[in-house]
Amino acid sequence: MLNIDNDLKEINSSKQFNISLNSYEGPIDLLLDLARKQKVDLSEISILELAEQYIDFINKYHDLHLEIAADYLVMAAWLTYLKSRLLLPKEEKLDEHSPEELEEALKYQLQRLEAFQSISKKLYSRPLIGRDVFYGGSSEGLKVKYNIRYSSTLYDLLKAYSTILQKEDRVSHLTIAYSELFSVDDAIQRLKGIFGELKEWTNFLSLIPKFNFNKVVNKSILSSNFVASLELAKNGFIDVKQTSPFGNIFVKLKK
Amino acid sequence: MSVNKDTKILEAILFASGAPVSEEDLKEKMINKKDFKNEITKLQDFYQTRGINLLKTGNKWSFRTSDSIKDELTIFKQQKRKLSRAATETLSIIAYQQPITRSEIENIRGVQMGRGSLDHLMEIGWIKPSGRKNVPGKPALWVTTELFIEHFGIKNLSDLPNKDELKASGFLEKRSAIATITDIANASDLNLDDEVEEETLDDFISEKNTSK
Amino acid sequence: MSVNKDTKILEAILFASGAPVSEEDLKEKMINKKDFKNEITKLQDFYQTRGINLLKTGNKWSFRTSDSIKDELTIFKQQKRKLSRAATETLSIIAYQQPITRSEIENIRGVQMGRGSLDHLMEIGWIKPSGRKNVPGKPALWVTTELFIEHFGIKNLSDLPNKDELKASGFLEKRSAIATITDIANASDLNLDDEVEEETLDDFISEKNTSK
Repeated sequence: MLNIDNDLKEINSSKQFNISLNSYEGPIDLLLDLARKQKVDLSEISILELAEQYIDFINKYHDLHLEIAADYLVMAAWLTYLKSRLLLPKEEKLDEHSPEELEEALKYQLQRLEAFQSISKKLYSRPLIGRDVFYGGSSEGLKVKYNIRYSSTLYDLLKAYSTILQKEDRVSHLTIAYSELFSVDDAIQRLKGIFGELKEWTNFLSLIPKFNFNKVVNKSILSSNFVASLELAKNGFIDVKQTSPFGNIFVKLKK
Repeated sequence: MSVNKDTKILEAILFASGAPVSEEDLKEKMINKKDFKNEITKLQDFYQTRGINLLKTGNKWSFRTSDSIKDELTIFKQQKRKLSRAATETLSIIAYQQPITRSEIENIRGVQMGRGSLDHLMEIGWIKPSGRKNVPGKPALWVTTELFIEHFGIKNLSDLPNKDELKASGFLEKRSAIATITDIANASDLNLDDEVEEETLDDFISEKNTSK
Repeated sequence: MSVNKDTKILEAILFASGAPVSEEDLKEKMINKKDFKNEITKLQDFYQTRGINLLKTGNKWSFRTSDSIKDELTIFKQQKRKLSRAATETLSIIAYQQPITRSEIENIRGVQMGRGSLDHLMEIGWIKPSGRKNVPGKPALWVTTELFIEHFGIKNLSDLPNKDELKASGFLEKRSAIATITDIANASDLNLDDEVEEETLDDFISEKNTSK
C-alpha cells in the first residue's frame, strides 16, 4: 500500500536519505505526507495506521544511523503513546483526554496544515508584481514635483538594532594576543654575549640568527638586533660602520 | 469618439505615477469629483481585455500589465530569489489568520519557526508587527501590509482566495489551548524542547541598566 | 471585444518599459512579427484621443501622457531616500531605549556622533528632545515622535519586537563572516550622509540576490 519501504531502499542506496528528511518542514509535515500516501481524503485516514507508519519511518532512519531532529522523536514518542491508548481496552478516565479526542486533534491539525499548504500554493501562484505583472508608465512630458520621502522601513530599523545587539554580545573583552616578536632588550643581551669574540669587522647580517619564523617575526628579529647594535655603539661598547648608503653594515668590538 | 477630460486625467495620472494611487489623490485632480466612481469604473472596463489592466488593491488604483500575457513578458523578469516553502506557508497563514503570534503560526505548521522566515517576509515588506496579544508574555502580533495586498493584486483582505471555504472548514478559528496535537505534545512531559521565555518590552528596556 | 494577443503584448511592453522601445525589440516579442506595422498603427489610433498617446520618436515607440491635459496635471512624485546606517542605528537605539541622552547613545554605538546626526533625525520629525536627565550637565533626553510611529507603520512603541522576538524572527542571525566584518567597518564610519536611492520595484525584489 505504501511505497515508503521502497523509497527507503532507494534513498538508502543513493545516499540521499538526509536530504529526504530535510525536505520536510517538521513532523506534522512528514505525517501529512504519509497521510496523503494513505488516503486522498484526510478525514477518512486511519490514525492508528498513520502512527505506525510514522514510527516505522523514524525507526528506519535510526537504523541507518542518521541524525533525527528532536521534534521528530518527540512526535514518534507521542504517537507511540497514542497508539497504545488506541489499542488498549477502554478504561475509566485515565487523564483528561480520551484517545478519540487525541485522534480528532491530530486529524484537525493535519487537515488544517493541508489546507494552508494548498492555499499558500494558490496565493503564491497569483499574478505577482515584479514576477508576472509589472507597473510601468512614464511621467515624461508632465510637470513633476518631487517630494523627498524617507523610505527607511521598520525592517531597516530592526536590522540596525539587531546589529547593535550582536555587537554587544560579541565585543565584551579586548584580549591582546601574546606577542611573538623579539624585544630590543633580548637582542642587547644576546649581542653582548657574541661581541666579546668580535675583534674584526664583521657583517652585521651574519650575526642575525636564522629562524624559520614567519616574515613578521623574522623582520622583528632583524630590527631589534639593529636597534640593539646602535644602542651598544652609543654606549661605546662596539663600533659600527657602513661604507655606502644601503650598503652592508659592519660591527666590531671597541678596543 | 471624444473622450471625457476627466477620463483622460485619471488615465494620465495612473499612467504617469507608475505605482498605486489613492482614491483621494485621484479625485483631487478631477474636474467633476463626483463622477469619480463612474469614471474609474468606465476606465476599468475599458482596459479589462487589454494588455494593461486597471486594478484596485486596498484603497488604491494602479495600471499593471495583464496577467494574460505574463509568459510573453519574460524580458522584464529579473533574477528573483524564490521564497522558500516555509516562507510562503508562513505568509499565507499570516494573511488568513491575522493578527497572529509567532507561536500560533508554529502551532499550525507543527514546527518551530525556521530562521529567517519572519525577518525575510518583513524585509520584502509584506508583513509587519502590529500590537501585542493580551496573554502572558504579551507576544507580538503579525499582520500583512498594504504592499502585500498591492503585490498580490488582492482587492482587500476579506477577498483572499478561498477564505470562505477555509472558514467553513473551521481552519480559521484559533482553537483553544488543548486542541491540536502540538498543543498536547507541548503540554505533556514528552516535550524535549526548551521553552524560550518570552520577555516583554519592559524587561528588555530595563536591561540597558545592567549592560552598562 | 476580443483583443489580439500581439496588441496586448505591444501595449504591455510599451507600458512596462517606461522608456521608448525600438521597433526591433518590439517585433521580437510578437507572435506574428509581420503584423507589426498594422498592430502598432492600430494601437496608435486607439490611444489617439485618450489620456495617454502612443508616439514614435526616431526609431522608437513610447506611451506619453496626452498634451491636451498637460496643463491640468502636476504629478507629485516621491523621491525616496534611505537614512544612513549610522542614523538608522541611532534612531533604533532611541526607539528602544528612550528617553536617552546623546552620550548614552554614543556609549552604545561605541563611536562619537557627528554634530548634525540628532538634528537630522529631528528635522525629519522622528525624534524630539523631552526633558533633561538629572545628572551633572543636565543633558537633553531624546524620545521618538508620533510621526515616527506613523512612518514605521506600528501602532505604538510596544509593537517593537523585543530581543527574543528579534532572535526568533531571524534578525540576530549572522549572514556570513564577511558581512559581519563589513558591518563593523560601516558602523564605525561616521558618515551621516543620506544615501539617495531611487528604488524601483525591480530593485526591491532583485536586491535580495546579493544578500545571500
